[in-house]
Amino acid sequence: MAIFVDEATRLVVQGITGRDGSFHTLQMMEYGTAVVAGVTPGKGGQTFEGLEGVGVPIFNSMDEAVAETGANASAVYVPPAFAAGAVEEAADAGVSLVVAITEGVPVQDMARAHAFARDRGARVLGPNCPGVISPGKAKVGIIPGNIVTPGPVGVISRSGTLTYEAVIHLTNAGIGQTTCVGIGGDPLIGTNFVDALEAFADDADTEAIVMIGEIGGTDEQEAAQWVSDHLEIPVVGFIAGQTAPPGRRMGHAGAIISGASGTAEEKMKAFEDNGISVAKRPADIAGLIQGVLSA
Amino acid sequence: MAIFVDEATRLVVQGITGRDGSFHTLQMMEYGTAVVAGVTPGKGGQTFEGLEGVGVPIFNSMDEAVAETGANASAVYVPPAFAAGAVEEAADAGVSLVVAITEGVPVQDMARAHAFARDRGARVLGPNCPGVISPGKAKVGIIPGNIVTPGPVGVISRSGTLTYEAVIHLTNAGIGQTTCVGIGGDPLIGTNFVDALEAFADDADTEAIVMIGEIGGTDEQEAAQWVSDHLEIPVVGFIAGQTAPPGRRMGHAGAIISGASGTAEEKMKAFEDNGISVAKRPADIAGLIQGVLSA
Amino acid sequence: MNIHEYQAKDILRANGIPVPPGEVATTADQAVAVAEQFGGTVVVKAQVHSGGRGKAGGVKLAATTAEVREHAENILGMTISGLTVEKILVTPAEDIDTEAYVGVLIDRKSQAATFMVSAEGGIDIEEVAHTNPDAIRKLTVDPRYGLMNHQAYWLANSLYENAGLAKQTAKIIRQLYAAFTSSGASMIEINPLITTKSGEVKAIDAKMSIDDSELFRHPELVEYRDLSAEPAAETKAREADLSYVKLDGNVGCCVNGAGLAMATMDLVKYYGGEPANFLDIGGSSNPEKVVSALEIITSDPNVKVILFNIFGGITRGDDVARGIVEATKRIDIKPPIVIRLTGTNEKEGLEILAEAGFTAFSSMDEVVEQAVKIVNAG
Amino acid sequence: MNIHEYQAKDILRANGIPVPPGEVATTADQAVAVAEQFGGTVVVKAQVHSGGRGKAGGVKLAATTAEVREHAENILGMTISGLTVEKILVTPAEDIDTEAYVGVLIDRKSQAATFMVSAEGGIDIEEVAHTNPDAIRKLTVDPRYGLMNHQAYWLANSLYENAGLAKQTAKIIRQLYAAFTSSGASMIEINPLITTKSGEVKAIDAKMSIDDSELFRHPELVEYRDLSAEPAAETKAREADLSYVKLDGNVGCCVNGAGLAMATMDLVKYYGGEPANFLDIGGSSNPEKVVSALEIITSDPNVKVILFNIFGGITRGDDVARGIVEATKRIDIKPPIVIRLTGTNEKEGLEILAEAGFTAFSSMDEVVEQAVKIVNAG
Repeated sequence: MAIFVDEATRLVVQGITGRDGSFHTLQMMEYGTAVVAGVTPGKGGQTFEGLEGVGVPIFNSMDEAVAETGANASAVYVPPAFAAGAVEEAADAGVSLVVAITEGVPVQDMARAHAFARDRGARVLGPNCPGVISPGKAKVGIIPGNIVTPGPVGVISRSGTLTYEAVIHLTNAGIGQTTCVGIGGDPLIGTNFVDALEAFADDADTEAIVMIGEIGGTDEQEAAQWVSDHLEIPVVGFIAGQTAPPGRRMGHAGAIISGASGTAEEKMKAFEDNGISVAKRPADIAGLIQGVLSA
Repeated sequence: MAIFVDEATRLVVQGITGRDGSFHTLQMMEYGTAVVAGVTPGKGGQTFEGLEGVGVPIFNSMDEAVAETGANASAVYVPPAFAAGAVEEAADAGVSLVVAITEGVPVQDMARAHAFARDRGARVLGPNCPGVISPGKAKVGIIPGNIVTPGPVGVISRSGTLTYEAVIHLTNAGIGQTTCVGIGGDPLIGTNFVDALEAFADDADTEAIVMIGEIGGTDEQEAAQWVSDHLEIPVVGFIAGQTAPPGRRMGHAGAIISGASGTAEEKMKAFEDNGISVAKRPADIAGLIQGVLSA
Repeated sequence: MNIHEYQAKDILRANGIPVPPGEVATTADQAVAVAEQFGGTVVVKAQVHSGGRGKAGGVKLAATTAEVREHAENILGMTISGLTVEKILVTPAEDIDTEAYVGVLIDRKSQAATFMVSAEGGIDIEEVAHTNPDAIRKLTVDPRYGLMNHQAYWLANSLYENAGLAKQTAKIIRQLYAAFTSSGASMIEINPLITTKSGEVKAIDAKMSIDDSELFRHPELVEYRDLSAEPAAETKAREADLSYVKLDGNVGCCVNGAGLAMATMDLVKYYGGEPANFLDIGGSSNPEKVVSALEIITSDPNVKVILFNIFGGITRGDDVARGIVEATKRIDIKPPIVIRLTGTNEKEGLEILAEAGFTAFSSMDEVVEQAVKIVNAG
Repeated sequence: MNIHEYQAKDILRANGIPVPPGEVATTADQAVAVAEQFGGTVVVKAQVHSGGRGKAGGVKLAATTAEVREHAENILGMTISGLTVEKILVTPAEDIDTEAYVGVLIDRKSQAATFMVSAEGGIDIEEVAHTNPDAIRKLTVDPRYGLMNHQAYWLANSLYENAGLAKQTAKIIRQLYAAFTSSGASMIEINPLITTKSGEVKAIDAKMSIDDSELFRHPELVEYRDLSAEPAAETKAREADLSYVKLDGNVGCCVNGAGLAMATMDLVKYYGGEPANFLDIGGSSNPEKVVSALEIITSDPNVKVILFNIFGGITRGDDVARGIVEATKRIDIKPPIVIRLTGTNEKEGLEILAEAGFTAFSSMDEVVEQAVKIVNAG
């Protein structure tokens, strides 16, 4: 098993003809994801040249794409000004998962898009996230397929490359993953740590979880509490940003310490207080997981 | 039994210090309605002089009124420009019934207020309605208390005085009412015929229903279909506006024949096609009800 | 409140919708001057609150100055659906490629603004809704979110396969929704929305109604009311805060409550008479309103009897009685007055009436029968 | 993007909020001229992107022209939280009766704009939230409905029992929400919102941040950016579309991805070094971006070693390698460069580096250890 994406995922790529959209569509197809449609307004009727002569039909709108192909998920690679609208369009078209890769989406736009997606019952991942990969099954987003391998560990992270760093250690140590989820670095994200933890809790194949947080907000603290209250499998945590100064945005729009709130220190403390082993370095994650899995 | 209001109703009057609000508060108290609070922004802390020295506390806002008095219903007598806001405030404060008496509320304001009340799970009656009276139990609104009497007939009407005309014939004929509901003459009303019919269908004491419609819209036609599909007790109907010209608004904002749609003729036909006896004159309603009750 | 095509177009323009220029003329000379200013072929269009202007001969193409003059002279003063044409709109003729329909109105069932669009333009949307509903794409705007961008495209995509046209149209649809909400409209129709051979999308005809209850927010729109388009009695009624609609019969009706007023008209017909009007004096009536009501009813020369049907609720019987007595003192009322008065303060009202020499019925059927008897005898 | 008090006040004024007048001065002479124009007692306020201006001596009352000059001379050039004061705001002193706090910001948990108000004005809201949370009334605005009228009153009623003050404040709160949405803000604080002895409600101090992602919609707000308030290297980084934050250490860091960049800084510290900066070259990096990144890092004289940590995903190893080689050709880079490069196009990247004489590590720990070793040796 896996969470969010698997062999049943039928994906539409929103912004399939753009630079990032087209590149990652090929990557996703190469990994084996069923990319069944693309959407680019004004290019409906054209065909995206996929791998080995497999063409992906392009539609003007999500509702056509879903109606024609039975798609159940979408990946959003459209520019920031249109990304929240693309999420709304996807949710309205009835897909159950919308993975918003785009970075720099206006936060007030996303407040509305998240509300709309909730009303429509669609899960949003991101925005400003690397997406999700279920090793050996499907990937939606930009996580490199060659660093993951199937196995019993679920990975949740606010970050992109830091996730790769953690996952490659797992893979190199022979520890595979059920699913790796990048929940995104923005202040308003559709799926937070607790949401992802709940999904992993329902996944029989996930035996341990790696949770990679960073400064800003209190999502990690709430997740730690949730782990303590509800989760029966072990969790290993890591927090980035111990050396970040307060009041400065560290790349991610959500990675900012406001006053005394959102520091790495308080997050690591919350982890420890709730029985989550904290890795001091990314390189330590694999060892800690090995420990909890064999315990 | 009864629908919408009864002995358990604890009412707040919104706009209690206004001309209409104060007059009808006294009328409602005289009828026995438990008016537990009034709201007029800026007059919080004052007391409304009710009947026989009974003071009604005035609050600045609905949330205070509900918190302090445990009110579960409100009546809106505020001017049109603020009426939709008053409905929203009432729904937000947690009352389950909001009776909007005010006439001339901007329709787009009400579109939002109705959506909000639905989200909050509050029933709205009106706007532009005479309210509701459950004879011998409680009245909320402006229906004269002296024309009704307890009994087995439910009355639903889009109109005010025409309802009185129908009800007085029932009362004079010795036929009492469980509840008389004025659903309002506006295009967008919170409780339509079908909603009221559903409530009466669940009321064990209601043995027959009088449904008084008028030109405009298709609410009566849908209600007729619903009666045929779901209702087990007899219904007598009347439609006002057989002589109304098309395209002209007849007093009520909702009473207008658009093109060929919304005529009295098609409504009467829908009634007859679905087993609803149609009264030719208001005076005939009582006789028809007598017939179905004794059948 | 219905407004004229040229007024609706001003609102659409103010919201950014491409609408060809146009100017209003009230004389043929003005029309010619406007046409010369535009140059080329123009359209001369009657400005009346009525559909079917084209069929009635109220819309004409004019290629020359002589034609402009001829059409202007014919159309000004013409009667369409009982309304006299006092203004014409002169606008350049467009190079039309296709015609579509785009409309938005408050829908009762969904309780929200609802768009209807159809690639069959220049049509009667109600007609198409009946005969070919598949030719219409319909979208209800959730008032919580407003019109979303993808929804505007969903509508536009149903009109045009061409991406450029769809994009222009999606923008127009968003602007139309902005016009709808910002002006408190209850209905706006662009019919037809055209495409030109050069690939532009434009609104060349528009129909619009403002929600009367919104007018307090839009003093600038109140100015749009065309008093020449309604009977003087209706203007007077509105100013007196009365609901009045003139009809063709001879039984003048004065009732409290819209439903009861319609039922009263129906009962007049039932007993063989013809109502002269709908008139609702409203809930919180005072004597002055009753006086105004009687002035309005008696201004109709057809009225042969005046019928009061008052069921007091908020309305108090004594107020109405006082108003009737006051009116008979102030104005010379020719037709006989028959009265039904019951409900709140009935006793006090009947006493006031009796003092002034009126008797009153207590049932609606009796008073209506009596009124019809009077006109039939008269 | 943080903006200055005087800029925030301009936005509040444009939205109708009562804000006393005020003018900015950059010299004491200007300040005196402005003060004379207002007459009476004025307040001289340092305009820097920092809280605690009062405590730092950056806000002074001046009753006379001499005092204005004295305070202006003292405050201009003063350093507050490491920022030099280059502008002062001169504004008339108000006759303050009470002070309250009104703020609105994007709240992560409720995923929406959230108001916080407190009758304890002039306070640090975070402080009060910890020590006396009951003194704060909090309201999340449902983005589907926006701020509703009764909600504005609910907030205002918690500040003032007086109906007149509550009404003015409810209006200000609605205007504040309009300012928040129309300017794409992530935070606006009015602190304090005052009442005067004559019963007026006014905003006399304001703090505001604009969501950087909204700036493309608000070119007029981009003008508000105060370049003097940030290191030149950060300005250059923003122009090159890089995320850069200057720190006090000596290990220059160049990383792809914000999370990995923070983790790299942390690892530098873990191994006993001090990072000189946060720098994320972003996802779709190209060689030019790497050149800009190196220019920025080397502009910091503290930097003793340059550490690349690249885990290729979207970022391609060969692009980064080409950028490094290109930069060493174009600019004279003094500090040694240590590189970790893995992931996408790793092989091609390593070849390019090898050709230019660089060796690269494949693990993050190794490269960080090496960098720290270099500075500690240096």
